[in-house]
Amino acid sequence: MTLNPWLHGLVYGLPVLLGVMGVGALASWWERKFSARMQNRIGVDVFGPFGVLQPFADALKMLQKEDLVPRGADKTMFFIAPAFPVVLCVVLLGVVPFAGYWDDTGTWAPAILISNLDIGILWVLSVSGLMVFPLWMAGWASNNKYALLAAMRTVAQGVSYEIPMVLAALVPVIVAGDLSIARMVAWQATHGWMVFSLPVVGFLAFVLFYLASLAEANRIPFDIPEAESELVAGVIVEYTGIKSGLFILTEYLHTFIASALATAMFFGGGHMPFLAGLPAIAQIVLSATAMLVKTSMLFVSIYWIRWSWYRFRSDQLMELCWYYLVPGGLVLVACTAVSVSLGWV
Amino acid sequence: MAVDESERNFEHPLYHYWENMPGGGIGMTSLDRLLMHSARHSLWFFPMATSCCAIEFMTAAASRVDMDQVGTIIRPTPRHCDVMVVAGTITVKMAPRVKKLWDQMPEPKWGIAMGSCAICGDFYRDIYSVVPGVDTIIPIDVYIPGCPPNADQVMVGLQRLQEKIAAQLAGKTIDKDPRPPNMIYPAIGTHGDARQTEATATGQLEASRNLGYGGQEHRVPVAPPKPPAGDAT
Amino acid sequence: MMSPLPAPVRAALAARWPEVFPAEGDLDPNGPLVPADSHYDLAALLKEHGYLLYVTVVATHFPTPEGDTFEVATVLRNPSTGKAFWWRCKLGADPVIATLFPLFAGADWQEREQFDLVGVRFAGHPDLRRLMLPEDWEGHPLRKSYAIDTPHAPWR
Amino acid sequence: MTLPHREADVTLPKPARKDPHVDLEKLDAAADLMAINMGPQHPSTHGVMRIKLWLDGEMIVKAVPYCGYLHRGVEKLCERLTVVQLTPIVDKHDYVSPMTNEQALNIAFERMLGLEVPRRARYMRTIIAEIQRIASHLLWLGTFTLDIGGTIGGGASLMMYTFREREAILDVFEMLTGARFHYNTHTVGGQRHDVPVGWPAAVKKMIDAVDAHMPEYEQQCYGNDVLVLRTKGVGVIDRELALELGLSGPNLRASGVDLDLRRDEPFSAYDEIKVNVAVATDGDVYARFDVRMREMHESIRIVRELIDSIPEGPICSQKPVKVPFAVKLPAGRQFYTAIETPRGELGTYVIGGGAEKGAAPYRLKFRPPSLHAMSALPYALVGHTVPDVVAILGSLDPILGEVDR
Repeated sequence: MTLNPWLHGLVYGLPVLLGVMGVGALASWWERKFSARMQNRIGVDVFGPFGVLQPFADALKMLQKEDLVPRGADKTMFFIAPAFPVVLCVVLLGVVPFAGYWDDTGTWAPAILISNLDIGILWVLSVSGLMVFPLWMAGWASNNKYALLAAMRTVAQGVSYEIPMVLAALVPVIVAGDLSIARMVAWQATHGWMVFSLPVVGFLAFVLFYLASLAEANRIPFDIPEAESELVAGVIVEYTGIKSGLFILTEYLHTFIASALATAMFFGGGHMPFLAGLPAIAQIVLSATAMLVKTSMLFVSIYWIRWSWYRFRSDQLMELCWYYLVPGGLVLVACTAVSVSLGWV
Repeated sequence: MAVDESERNFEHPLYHYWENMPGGGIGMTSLDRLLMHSARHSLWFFPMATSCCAIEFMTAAASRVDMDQVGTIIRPTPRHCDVMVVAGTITVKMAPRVKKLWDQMPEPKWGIAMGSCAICGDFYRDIYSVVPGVDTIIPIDVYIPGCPPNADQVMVGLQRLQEKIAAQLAGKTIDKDPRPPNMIYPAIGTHGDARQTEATATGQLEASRNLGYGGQEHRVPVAPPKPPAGDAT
Repeated sequence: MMSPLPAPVRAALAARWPEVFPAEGDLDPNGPLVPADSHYDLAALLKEHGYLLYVTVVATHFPTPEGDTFEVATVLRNPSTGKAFWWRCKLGADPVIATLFPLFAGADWQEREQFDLVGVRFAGHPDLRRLMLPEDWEGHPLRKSYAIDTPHAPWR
Repeated sequence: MTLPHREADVTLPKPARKDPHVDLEKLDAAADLMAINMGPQHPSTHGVMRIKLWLDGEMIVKAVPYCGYLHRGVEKLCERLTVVQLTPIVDKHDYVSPMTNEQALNIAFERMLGLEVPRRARYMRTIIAEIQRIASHLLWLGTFTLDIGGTIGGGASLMMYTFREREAILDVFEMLTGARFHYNTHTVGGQRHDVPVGWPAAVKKMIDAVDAHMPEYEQQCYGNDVLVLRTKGVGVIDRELALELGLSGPNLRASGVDLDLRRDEPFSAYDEIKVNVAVATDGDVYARFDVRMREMHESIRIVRELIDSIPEGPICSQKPVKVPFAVKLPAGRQFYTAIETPRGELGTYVIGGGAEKGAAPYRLKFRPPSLHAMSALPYALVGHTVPDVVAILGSLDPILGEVDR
């Protein structure tokens, strides 16, 4: 089925985009409720039922705030920096398959997918590598030393953790023999999920990918770029109103996308058993639900870690990356290559 | 200290764009209501926490009272915040910083004076180094008396602020809250009074500033205090 | 609380300053009054004899009809016995006394505070600036001649 | 005696240790240092203080703390209030443990005047001081982990837990004194408020709750590898430097000095009980953290031991406790004494015979343990990175109300 590219974008892109924006907003409400329950509190409870409208109140309030540009700031950079991370997040979403079904030929076909890129993994890794640029722009343009320190940390951390992330992503690539995320899911649908089909190594690769994603998304215990207790508010220290809101939204989006990617690469994406034989629509709905549940569980675990752990120091963070994660990733890749070439998988 | 605080009726350009859109005036009232509701349910606090009241302010954020219920977050940077809570004694050395942080907050913004030290200086008000009431340097919307006020009283003050915001955004003119009874007014007037404006205009607030960079600080000679015009105190 | 000095310390002090520390009998319960010249030497001697913990320094202004006088009291503590000892030095209208910074690093801030509030200068101090008040403040608040509500622009 | 002598007459030896007043001009000009200002309003400065840091990358080359942003001139105020009126003033110094402040002041006056305190009052004071120590250390634990773990993170969770226990302790104090925060319950010669009916039972219930939750905190702190990594070997203050700086309390004991005024200069009822002093030798952030955690256990034990054996009798040896001129200090008498508060040695230097016909002190100088702790910062910070600043500052536990007075 070939559609007009514009229509294609509208039909597939808009629902995904709106859905993800809704997820981002909901995630911020949910995180506040979740953390409150962890801390013997009630959490947001007044605006809307169970305070569920709170993110919208925050967003609307941010829209009303005055837009301040600090004296001495680089005005252009300061203005465009908040837009970039949102764009990058949305672009990342384009290659994540959110559902699938068994087609007539007996293969797993992707369903809710904006673009089935052949080099999906490369795309994901390169775009998420770009994510440090807007943060660096924001930190540099703010003309604030805290923001500058935070930006330097962001770049160091982002560039370093890119490497274990790539190495972890290589494991499913080698096993499935494909760079497309959709076909990777299809491989898992027939051969079993990546964490199980490759004993131990698959699980370790998932852990590596998960840790690197935590660092890429700047979550505790790797959240030194925003480290409120020492750097006040990190790179967004000088941003007011909706601009700071965009950065905060991006954090949720980035976390969500990282969870979705990990699900697609290691937990079989939208695949679940007992689907074969159902009507295609029912399969798509069920597999989309399965994808959402799996992603949410990873997402929850990220916030669980966030609200119960402390943060590393910047040099310890680098040490962890270069002394442990990178060599570990290399070993994992070698193990995978050996087992694939010996035909164990 | 550069910002003129007299202009408190800040209007966001959003309103302007909306009105100029075709048919925009129709949605204006409902938009107004929406924005009003969102603003008063999402007050982010900037804790200007200097002394004892800060601990009680932390208690208000902790689990027994849980300020988060009404959507307040405590953010450490003034750029993200809507309400400055002055919790504790403000000294002459600290006052220029309070003013600067207040100026760094984006409009619309509100001020809360928590505790009798912030309101009038309490029993420190006569001492050489204490500012007799933070309302002499920044506009204060809500006073929460007490030494320190209970965490519950902080919530009551927050509700009072929400009422005032609702009235303010609905276009009603609201009277300035007076200081609580028996909290003595200083010789200099509170924020917005003629004498206070004069003190600010003549750079006297500036003069008490200490940049203190290891002996190379920028020093401004202290101007003698002007006798208040037509006032015996 | 002033506790009796151990015998070796008492003997060493009596050998050095016999008029202040007599070999027998009680010391002044208000703290022995030591000549200002001997301030540093006394502290050094006490540090040698185990008074290692720097506790505090207190300067006081005593206005008299003849002119201002100041007293500087220094408190040290022996960490092995837990007992404190203090002595006083009398200064004139232009109060200058030797700093204890070379002996005790903690004297840095304590002496800055007393300089700030009382106006006693500590000779040899590496960084004698105001500690509590803004650096352009005039006067020393804890002097008796300083009114508690001294005008300061623009508040009073 | 030659008076006055001039600065030029004084020649002093150079200190043997490294001087923190390093002249940056003499450093390598190509180092290109960045000066950054933490405070006076910063989420982790525990109040209003300011540290100016010169950074080489993220490494601290020089640190200069500034205080005085909360200087309220209390010592001047004390010179015009009478001895009885002073108690509520000193509540506001160390606002995390007001009870021990009151105690330090009143014990100073009592020792100066040679007043006897009834045994019942001394027992009450001991129990109150130990409960206050638990409350203060709990708040310290919460803010310390808040600094290390972030206000949006695990630290915030632990802070909420510690506030749960702290609220229980404040309830107990409210039952005793009627006030939640600033109590004004000590007076010269004893106490103002007698033990209300049911108070010992309430204290026991509260202590049991705190004791039950201690393993939770220990698991979250000792069992957290990140906290151990962040604190071990950071901010070392060795024994000599700690003594020279005049550190006291847990900070001094973490540096290997076995000095606790509860045991060495007993006040209240500490001469009747045994106090096990927690000492560590490393002098780093972890040691200070460890000492405080162990002190909380010890305080729980002491409260449990004393709460059932409060003797009967009067609570104050002075009759009219509410008359401001009831107590007069002897003119010209000078006196220094100190007690152990949660932060260390809180000393009071009193000179008697001031205003109000001798009922006010002529001069009152407090010896705040927090000021000494803060003066350790230029030594402890150099060579560490920016994230360590908050860990070191948090471990020293300064309360700015007490630093600036």
